[in-house]
Amino acid sequence: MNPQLSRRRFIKAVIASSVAAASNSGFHSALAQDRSRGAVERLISINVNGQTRRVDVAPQETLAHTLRYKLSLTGTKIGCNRGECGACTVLIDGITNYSCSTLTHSVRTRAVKTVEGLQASDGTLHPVQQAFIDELSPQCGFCTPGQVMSAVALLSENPTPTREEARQAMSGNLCRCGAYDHYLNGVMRASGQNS
Amino acid sequence: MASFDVMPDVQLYQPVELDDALRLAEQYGDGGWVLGGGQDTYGWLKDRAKNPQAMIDLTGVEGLRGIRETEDGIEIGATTTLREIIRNERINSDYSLLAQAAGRVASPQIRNVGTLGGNLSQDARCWYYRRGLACYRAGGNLCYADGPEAMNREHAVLGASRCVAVSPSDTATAMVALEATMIVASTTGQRSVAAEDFFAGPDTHITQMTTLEPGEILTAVRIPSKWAGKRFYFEKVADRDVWDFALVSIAVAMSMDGDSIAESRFVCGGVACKPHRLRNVESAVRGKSLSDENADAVAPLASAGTKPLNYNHFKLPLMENLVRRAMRG
Amino acid sequence: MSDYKLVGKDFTPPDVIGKVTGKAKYAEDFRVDGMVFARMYTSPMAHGRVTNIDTSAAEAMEGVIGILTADDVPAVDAPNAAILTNSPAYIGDPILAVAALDEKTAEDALAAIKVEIEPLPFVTDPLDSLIAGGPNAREEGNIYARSREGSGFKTIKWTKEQIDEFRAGTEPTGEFVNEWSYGDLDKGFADAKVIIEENFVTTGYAHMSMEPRTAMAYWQNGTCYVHVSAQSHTFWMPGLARLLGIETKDLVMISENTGGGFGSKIGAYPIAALPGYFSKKIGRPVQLRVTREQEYYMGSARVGFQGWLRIGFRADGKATAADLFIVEDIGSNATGGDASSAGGAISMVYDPDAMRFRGVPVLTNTTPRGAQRGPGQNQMAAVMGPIMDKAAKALELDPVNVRKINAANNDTTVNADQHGVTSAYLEEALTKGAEMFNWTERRQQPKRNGSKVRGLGIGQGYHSAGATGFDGLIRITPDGKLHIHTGIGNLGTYSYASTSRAAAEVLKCDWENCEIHNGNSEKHLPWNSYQAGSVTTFTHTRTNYVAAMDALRKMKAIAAETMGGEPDDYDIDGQRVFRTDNAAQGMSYGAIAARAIQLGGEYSGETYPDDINEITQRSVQGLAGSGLVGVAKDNLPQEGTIPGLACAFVEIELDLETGKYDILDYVGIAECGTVLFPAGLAQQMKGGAVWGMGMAALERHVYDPSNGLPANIGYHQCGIPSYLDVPSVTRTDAVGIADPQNPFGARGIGEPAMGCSVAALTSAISDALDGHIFGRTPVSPDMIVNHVSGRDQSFLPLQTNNF
Amino acid sequence: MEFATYKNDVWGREVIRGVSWDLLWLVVVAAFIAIALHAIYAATQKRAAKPSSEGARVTRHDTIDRLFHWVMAASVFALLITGVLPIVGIEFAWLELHWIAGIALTVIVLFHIVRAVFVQDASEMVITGSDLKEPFDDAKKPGKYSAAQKGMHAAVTILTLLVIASGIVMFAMIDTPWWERTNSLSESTLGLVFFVHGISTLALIGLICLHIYFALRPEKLFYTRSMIKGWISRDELDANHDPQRWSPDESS
Repeated sequence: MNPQLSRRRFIKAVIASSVAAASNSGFHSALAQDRSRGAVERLISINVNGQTRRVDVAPQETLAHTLRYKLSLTGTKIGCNRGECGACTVLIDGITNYSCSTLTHSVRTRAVKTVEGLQASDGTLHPVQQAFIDELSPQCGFCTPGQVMSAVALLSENPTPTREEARQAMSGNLCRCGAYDHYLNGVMRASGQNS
Repeated sequence: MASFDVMPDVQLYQPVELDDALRLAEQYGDGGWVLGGGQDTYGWLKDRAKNPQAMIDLTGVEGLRGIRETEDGIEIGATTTLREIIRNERINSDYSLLAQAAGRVASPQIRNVGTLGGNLSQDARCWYYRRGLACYRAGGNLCYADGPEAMNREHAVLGASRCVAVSPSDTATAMVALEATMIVASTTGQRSVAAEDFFAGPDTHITQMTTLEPGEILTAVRIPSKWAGKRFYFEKVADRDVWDFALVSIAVAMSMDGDSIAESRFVCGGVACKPHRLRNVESAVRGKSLSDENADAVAPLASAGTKPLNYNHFKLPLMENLVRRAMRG
Repeated sequence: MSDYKLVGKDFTPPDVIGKVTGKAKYAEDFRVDGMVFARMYTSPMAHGRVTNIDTSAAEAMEGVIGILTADDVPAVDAPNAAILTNSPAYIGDPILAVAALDEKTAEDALAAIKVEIEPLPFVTDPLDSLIAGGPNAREEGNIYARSREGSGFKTIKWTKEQIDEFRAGTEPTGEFVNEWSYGDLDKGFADAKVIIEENFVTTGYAHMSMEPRTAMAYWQNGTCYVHVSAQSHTFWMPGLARLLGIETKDLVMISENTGGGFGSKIGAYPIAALPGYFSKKIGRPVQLRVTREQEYYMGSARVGFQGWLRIGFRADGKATAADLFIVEDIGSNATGGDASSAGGAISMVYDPDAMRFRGVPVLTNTTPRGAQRGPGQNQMAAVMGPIMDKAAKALELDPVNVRKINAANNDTTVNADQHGVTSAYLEEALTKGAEMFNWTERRQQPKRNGSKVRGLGIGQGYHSAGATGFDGLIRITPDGKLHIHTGIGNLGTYSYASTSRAAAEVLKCDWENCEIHNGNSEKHLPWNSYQAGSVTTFTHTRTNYVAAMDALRKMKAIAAETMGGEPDDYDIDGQRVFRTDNAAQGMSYGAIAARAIQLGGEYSGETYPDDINEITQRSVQGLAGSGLVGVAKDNLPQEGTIPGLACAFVEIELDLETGKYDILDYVGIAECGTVLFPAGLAQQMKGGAVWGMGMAALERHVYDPSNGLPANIGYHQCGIPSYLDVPSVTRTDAVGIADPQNPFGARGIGEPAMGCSVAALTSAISDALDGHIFGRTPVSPDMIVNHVSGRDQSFLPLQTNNF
Repeated sequence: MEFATYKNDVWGREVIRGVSWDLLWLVVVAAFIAIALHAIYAATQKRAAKPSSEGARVTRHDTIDRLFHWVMAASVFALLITGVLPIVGIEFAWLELHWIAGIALTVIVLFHIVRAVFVQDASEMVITGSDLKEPFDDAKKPGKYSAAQKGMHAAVTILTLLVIASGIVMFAMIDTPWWERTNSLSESTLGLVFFVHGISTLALIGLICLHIYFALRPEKLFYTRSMIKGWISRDELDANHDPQRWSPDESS
């Protein structure tokens, strides 16, 4: 027998079966009064790469989806969409996040930085980007934007990491080509500690 | 089978007051999904294997976050991130066991947003269950992971009852070892429950990992001063050193009386559906010193009462070895 | 030969910048007006027959644009993969697709579609199919043998006794379908002092490239534009055109960047044609984003082996005879023979006096298989690592020396016909590696420290590394720039760029003055080989060389025609053509190009050699009149196998109590002739090392035999090595002796870079465990813990696709 | 309302999972409505004089049969408590208790079958044509068991056998001290077994409610007493039974 019903669930089932099922639409129609309790609106502003962008965001939408599909910031890649590869890594208030596993609504009051936001206004590459070029860090490049963002976050917090610290900090980014060594070389170079 | 990949329709609430969150949890009951860092949420939803009506995001509730001193130890808010725990001075100096365990969770990005509450109450990782199959744990009427040919390397060797999934949480073992107390709130009030009783096995809660009822929210974890600064041992053996869950892990807290162990807590992860206390080891080591000889003497007790499945009998020597390592000087 | 200006020097490939800034576009990053999003419904059943599809509810949904089923696309003969199928043969086989205005709606529609499938018998382990009474993975049979004489289904069953004997480690006596041999096997074994006999398993596993195989297509005026994730480019086009039922002239293929392939995207795969058919049906551009799980299903996988090997060695360590038998797990489709290649690898790397290969490729209802980095060679490398150590121990020889005495050299002969090699210096590689690694000193160090024990391993890798007969196409424009057109895919090895430099080297052009054209067939690309199999370097330094030589000939001819004298009176440098006897008299490349346009004919590509491929011909036609065109087919002489070789030395510290090990040091030495691009070579050697580490320790297919479900469908379960599972520093170097059959002496290295790594690791694990041979990849911590604690392993001998 | 719940099997095909436990509510409510209606109906009827329980006594149930009844009742209640409470959300480790009680029930039922067939007069419980007329003819009195009792017994027998049979199949699907679970049934068959187990349980719950109700009704209480003490009085016998059809010996 399946104890799939807890007490509350059982009582709910009773109500549902004796009256009428409280349908999804029923919940939605009750939204207006829920707003005060934190129900989200669709049209929101988010701060991406220093710019405030107005965008229509579904409640369940992930940041990776918003960036790629709504804001055309396709530098952020979706490798697995499950937080298992790191290709979608972006910075939120300076900290690395998997944007595939972050709700866009949760970054309304925070600063999002993607790989597109690293270059200076005159086009100068971020030191991490330059170092990754100099060390020929990327291979296929699909994981690279995520690797760049993890390295940027590390160096902003710890400008001269040891190689082991860099390895730990970068460890949430997979690279199927196996370019880890060259990425670490890039991080060390970007920190001014030439490998 | 569709291999779904994007978030389906689901309502989102981002309350800023705990009371609102509790009312929402009550209102939605089973259809509500309480959200911390979300790292064990979005996969379920994207797969459409779980279909809640609403997500209740707790991360905006200020009171649920942070690490505070209490009269007897510390209190950690449920939405405190693992990152904050790993970096907290007090935890590192007095409860390094927890910092170590939290430091071995998943990957940096997941630790950056993953919350203590979420890590403690995360769902089982049995691959059959995660595929969305209607097994016992999903309300069905059989276990796919315990068939004659089932692939169950990562499953339970202890405490199975129909379901053979294991507790995947790294911090859970540490919390049981530290004799933490969970603070659980609902619209009808607050209760506190010992960490050991917070986690639930399939014999009583086959569809849940904890004793949390729908409508209840884990708000904080209190760690008593009893074990502050004591001797700790943590080790997690996993295939990969990032992302992967423990094949077997161990969290040990020992209070020493001179050279000998006055009291201890040995807790294994990855072997049962909840953190598994090695009580026979605990009583065997009482009064003993840390040494290779004593380690070898008590290690075999670790696997007492185990019942391996097709592919997981390696967990028995592994449990013994981890106890051995904890007991070395 | 060290006076090259470009060859052997590092440079920044032009696409790197886009990769670090996020501007590099992959198939999924393109958007066109009116584009809709497609999603696939894939088979939930390991083997079955679709009996009914009800899409009515989905079609009624708002935002759903259309549905594509197997009836809308061409059928193919089993066991080849179809674009969509009504006869699924593995879990994940695509059955239909839905297009909608957005991805969520497409998935909502999928959830509303009802597909009824009648189940058929299925099997996930080849031996379970081979045994009498066992199920067949396909209704047509359980074997699909491909050979030159003809390919086809067969049904082969072994008796239970034969299976049991095979499991017990004795020579298989069951029926097989492939065989080749050379030399006198009996004499070889009679000459041997030590004979080693082992059975082994190398479990197949998924490629899992970072970029799922997304494709997007639309039609304009009868031309199909396809954005696709492809590891080759022009080599893809005939196959893709065939899949789409069009001619290559009606196809524009765009593949600017590709997020990894590793063999899984060499040639056009069926799903790449799905958006083309869908777009035609609904009249809108269609993008199909493949999910990670689907990428596991249809993203190809390594062929698994269940095998048996007997190999004999003379007292001095020389291999005298090898007898190899392999049951191949070829998944639900059929692929080229990994097993035969494995035999070929033995004949190359260990060069026994006599050898026999026998094999039987068995279909299973697991994901389709294809080439994966060193297909066959690297499975064999993994098996041979500890076997060579066992031989060394039995012969009381140093493990390096046993490998050296057998190492591939210029006299090595390979395969059944025992043909020669272009050149080979594996002994030199071993010497160099042993020195860099301090092999001799390390062997003296204590092994045991508490629960930890050190293990040293040596590995060798091989793959044939070159092809001929492809085309080169370059152009010099009146602005003096050298344009190198390349149809090589951009996979991330940068060989599209490093081989392009061969043309610049010949024409003595500054690299800053060169422009590479690639990634889009509208950019007039020549017929080039696949970007795989370690072939690009050898093959396309040659094509670019012949194209550049063609341009050089034409430049001299134009100079002679313009300034008098004979072409031979002219030479080039500084991007000028000038008289050898009077350097002041000459023309800039720009002027030559302008003159070529005036002269027309072959100079500006109005005419071209008739032996070039039709794709190259059209590209030349497109470029005609825009400058001086150099175009030629690679007809340079070539004889023998072109070997890519590598060796690796590794030290691990294995914890007997946890079964985990750390890799303390790794040295990989490439033997690939002249080094074309040092940083790129290091990348390949290090990336290959990581792949070897994954194969040795982590990656495998796991299937539940009772229902056919795959356990490892995502990145998490597949266990791709992370930063923390590989050493922080890997050291690499190269032998660097030029190959005589390449104008620059270069050969490829991509696959051997991995083979040497997996072999070194299996060797080191065995060394740490006092010579114990698991005879299996991967070796996971549970296996080590079981072995150390004296427990049986959880699986049957030779069982595969299991934990 | 659905009678069954469904799920997807391992290959995504819809199969039956088991009974819809929403029916539990329906059964409980239906039983109470039936009881209430009967109680109201009974209250409106003119009450016949209650026969005296004094005087001579006849044996209705032997000790062994009474023991059987109560052991069975205990095991049924144990089964219901361990089986149903977790479903309504009262969580405890129920599974072991449930199958132990299940074994007890099976054994006792087997005993009863053997005794009923070989020792007792099984025909006492067989429903005959005259039983069917009995409720409509005040003049007709039953033998040892009334038509209602026989009907109740027949229904309970069938349901109990169903619940036992399906329970034994389910028993093979869990680990016990004697065997490892087999997972040998197809999912649809297993679902059907769960359905049978569940639906018979629900029906039993309803019948047991009625059974207890009637057992506690004042005019039937003497039967309950007989199930405890074994006897009924001669007066009770005469008032309720046809001596032609049932003539037990006087007891002490």
